[in-house]
Amino acid sequence: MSLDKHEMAALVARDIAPGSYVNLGIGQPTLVADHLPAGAGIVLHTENGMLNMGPAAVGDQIDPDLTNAGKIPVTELPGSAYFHHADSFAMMRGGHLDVCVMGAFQVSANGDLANWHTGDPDAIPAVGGAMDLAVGAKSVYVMMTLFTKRGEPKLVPECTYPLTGLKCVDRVYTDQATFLITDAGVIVRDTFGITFEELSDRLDVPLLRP
Amino acid sequence: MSLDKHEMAALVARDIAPGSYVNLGIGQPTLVADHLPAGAGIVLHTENGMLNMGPAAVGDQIDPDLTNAGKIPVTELPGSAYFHHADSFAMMRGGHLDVCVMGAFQVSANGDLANWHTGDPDAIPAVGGAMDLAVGAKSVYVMMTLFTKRGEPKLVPECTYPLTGLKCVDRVYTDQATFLITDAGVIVRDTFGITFEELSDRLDVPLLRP
Amino acid sequence: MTVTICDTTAEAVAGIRDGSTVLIGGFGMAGMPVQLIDALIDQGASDLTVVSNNAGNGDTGLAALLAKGRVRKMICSFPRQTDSWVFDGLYRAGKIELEVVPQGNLAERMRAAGAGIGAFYGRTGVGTPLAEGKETREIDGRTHVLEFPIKGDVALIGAFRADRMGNLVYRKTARNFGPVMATAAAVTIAQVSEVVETGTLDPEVIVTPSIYVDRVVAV
Amino acid sequence: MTVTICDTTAEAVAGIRDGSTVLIGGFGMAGMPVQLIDALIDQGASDLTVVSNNAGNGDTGLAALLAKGRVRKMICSFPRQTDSWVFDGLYRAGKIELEVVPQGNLAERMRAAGAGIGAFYGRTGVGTPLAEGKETREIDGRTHVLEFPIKGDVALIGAFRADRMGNLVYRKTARNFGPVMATAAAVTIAQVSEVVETGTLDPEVIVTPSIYVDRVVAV
Repeated sequence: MSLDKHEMAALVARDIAPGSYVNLGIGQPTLVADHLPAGAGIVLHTENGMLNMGPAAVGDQIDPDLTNAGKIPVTELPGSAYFHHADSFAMMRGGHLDVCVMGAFQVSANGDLANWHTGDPDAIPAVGGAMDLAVGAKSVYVMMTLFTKRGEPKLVPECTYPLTGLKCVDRVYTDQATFLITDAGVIVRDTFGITFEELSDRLDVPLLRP
Repeated sequence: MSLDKHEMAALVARDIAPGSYVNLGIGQPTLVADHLPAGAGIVLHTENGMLNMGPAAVGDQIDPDLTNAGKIPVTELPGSAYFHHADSFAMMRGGHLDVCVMGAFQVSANGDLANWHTGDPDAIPAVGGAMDLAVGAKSVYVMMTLFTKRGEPKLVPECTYPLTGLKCVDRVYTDQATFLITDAGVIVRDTFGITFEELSDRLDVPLLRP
Repeated sequence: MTVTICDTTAEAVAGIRDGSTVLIGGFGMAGMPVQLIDALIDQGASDLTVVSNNAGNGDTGLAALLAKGRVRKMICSFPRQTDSWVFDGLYRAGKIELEVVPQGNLAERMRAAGAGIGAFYGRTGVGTPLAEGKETREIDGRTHVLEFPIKGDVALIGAFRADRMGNLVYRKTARNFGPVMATAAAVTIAQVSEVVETGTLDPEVIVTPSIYVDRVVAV
Repeated sequence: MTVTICDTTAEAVAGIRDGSTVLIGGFGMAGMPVQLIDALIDQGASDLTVVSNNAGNGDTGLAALLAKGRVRKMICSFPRQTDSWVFDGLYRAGKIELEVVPQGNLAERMRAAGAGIGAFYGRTGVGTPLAEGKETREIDGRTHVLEFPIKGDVALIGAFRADRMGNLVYRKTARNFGPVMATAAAVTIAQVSEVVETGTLDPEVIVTPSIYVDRVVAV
């Protein structure tokens, strides 16, 4: 059986080492927070200037001055810290975050990432902090469905969408399989309701067994 | 009569506009603080990370964690702020200080400053923040005796000592005269116990009347 | 120079000229200086270049300034949002220029402007359309892109408290771009919830020292 | 990764290797991590490159490390002081290398290391012996010098309080180089007056967030 987005999030969460400093992108990656083990000391960073962000705020907790990168009201945990945008991005760009998890339109076999622009000439481009995370985080994990709604693979030989970063993705978590992007090639770590042969057949990317 | 160092300091202080943000160098420039008019809202910066520094600490006020750039214990005034070294020098280098006052070995007719190294091969070089102030402060005032103990002029056609900064000095306050360094040349603004003609005679620098 | 504590937002934004580059704080609505923007609309300056993370939310604040047609060009990292209909309409109608800058470059380029850095090499955007045409250099075996400062004529920022000298503190993630923009503009104007007596803010916790602040207004 | 709260300074400095570049905080004695330096002397690492604003005061702290002959090279802005006799002696005897860096470049080059900046153009030192041989570039009609990051293998810093996560606050001008060095080193070790429970430091006033701190020891 292929995974739903919550199962994918749980899978990503299980791979984050205790004590890691982690940035979770807007959208599905945010779900990873729900699956991080309590007491593992994993610290969430939000690029709008905070470490040790807590869960989404509810009811009286909602404070317009305390939001995450998606502008959703959130909470603070004991030991959190606030800082301004240049300091926040220095933290990201300086290689201090252990892991970031982002969504993607496409990932290439050598780890190129495309997740900010469909290339549609009518689309209004908007990049946010994605390019900074792509070059800055020690490990870049992508979380996405393996195929578009029209069935086109999103793990591709070369990205056709405009790039976010070059050779930056380390792992790709999808509903069908988990891939490790290595110097030796793309390794299929796990499959979910699909065989290695079926995957190899549907993707134009050479795949390696674990 | 030529001025003593306290009179020079008073002269410099008189030229600092109300509300200015000012850095006073180690040594004689520190005396300027004693002559700043009360209530003029002049704010002193010390490059080791503080704005609105107060007078030297005495007795129980002495705190080893609160010193000026000369490592002398000082005090804080209401409205002071602490910041780290990169922020402090960003303030200096980014052009935010209105005035800095420094000592000098030599100043050239076009405003080159030499105040960090005598060029003596036995001397241990030490520059501190002088080069940052020279390029960063909106106005750079030098305070020095006009002649060395051996009678050599310190306002010179070209510096022979290693430079601190190029074309950075705006005014030179000395015991004998005050000089304005302008694009048109060196203007003698005030003289103290010496005539314009005597000055012109003793200096190798073409001088202009005010 | 000494800060001016203004009685009104109109006084705070007086003198902003047509054609100015205006840095506007806030990330979404957090830290957005809405009252200063409203005053800027009344003040009338036009042909502005606005630098802000987003390109307006809903119909207030920056979105209202855009709706009035006062902005020639937006420099931002993330214009497209669920509630950025004002900007979206202007952009699709060809009535506004857009320069998309990665968020970290936006922050660092303003920091550079404030810190006297002439240009810097960073890795963000290498190999992407946003670095096209920019100078590159290999440093330690990795490609870097040369980025230049973004200076403002004016910064409009929102802070929490000011003292009468102009020292500022912020609140939670509303801090965001305010402290950086304050360093990068010739004139920095802050709206705050409260102006307190000088000496009541702890010198250890000042985020924006008074040297960066020109005008303050309580709203 | 999670900070280690150490019981002893010996534990805090364990594993520092011969040949390391060690960033040492402090401006004169303010913020100087004297107990960590004493522990480093006992630990025995040698052939060190030390980056610090000064080159030791009196006979304690950095001066004591220098006196033991453990330092191959000093990178600093201001070695010569009234009480820098240990360094002065080594330098005159040709027993130590010296690289003098303008204080602002020292701070900014370490910030660059921490912030992922590959290099930057600044104006400090243009036309002086300290910029000799460095690449220059005209930007907006003014000459700039290209400066590269200074990274540390280890930073030894002094702070005031830490919480058990490793967040740090400082005291007055003892803050100086500590926050910058914490960002610029692979391993940052802080000595503090007190370790407090997580949650007791106000998140608004943290100067060095825990992400930059690897080991903490109360002295």
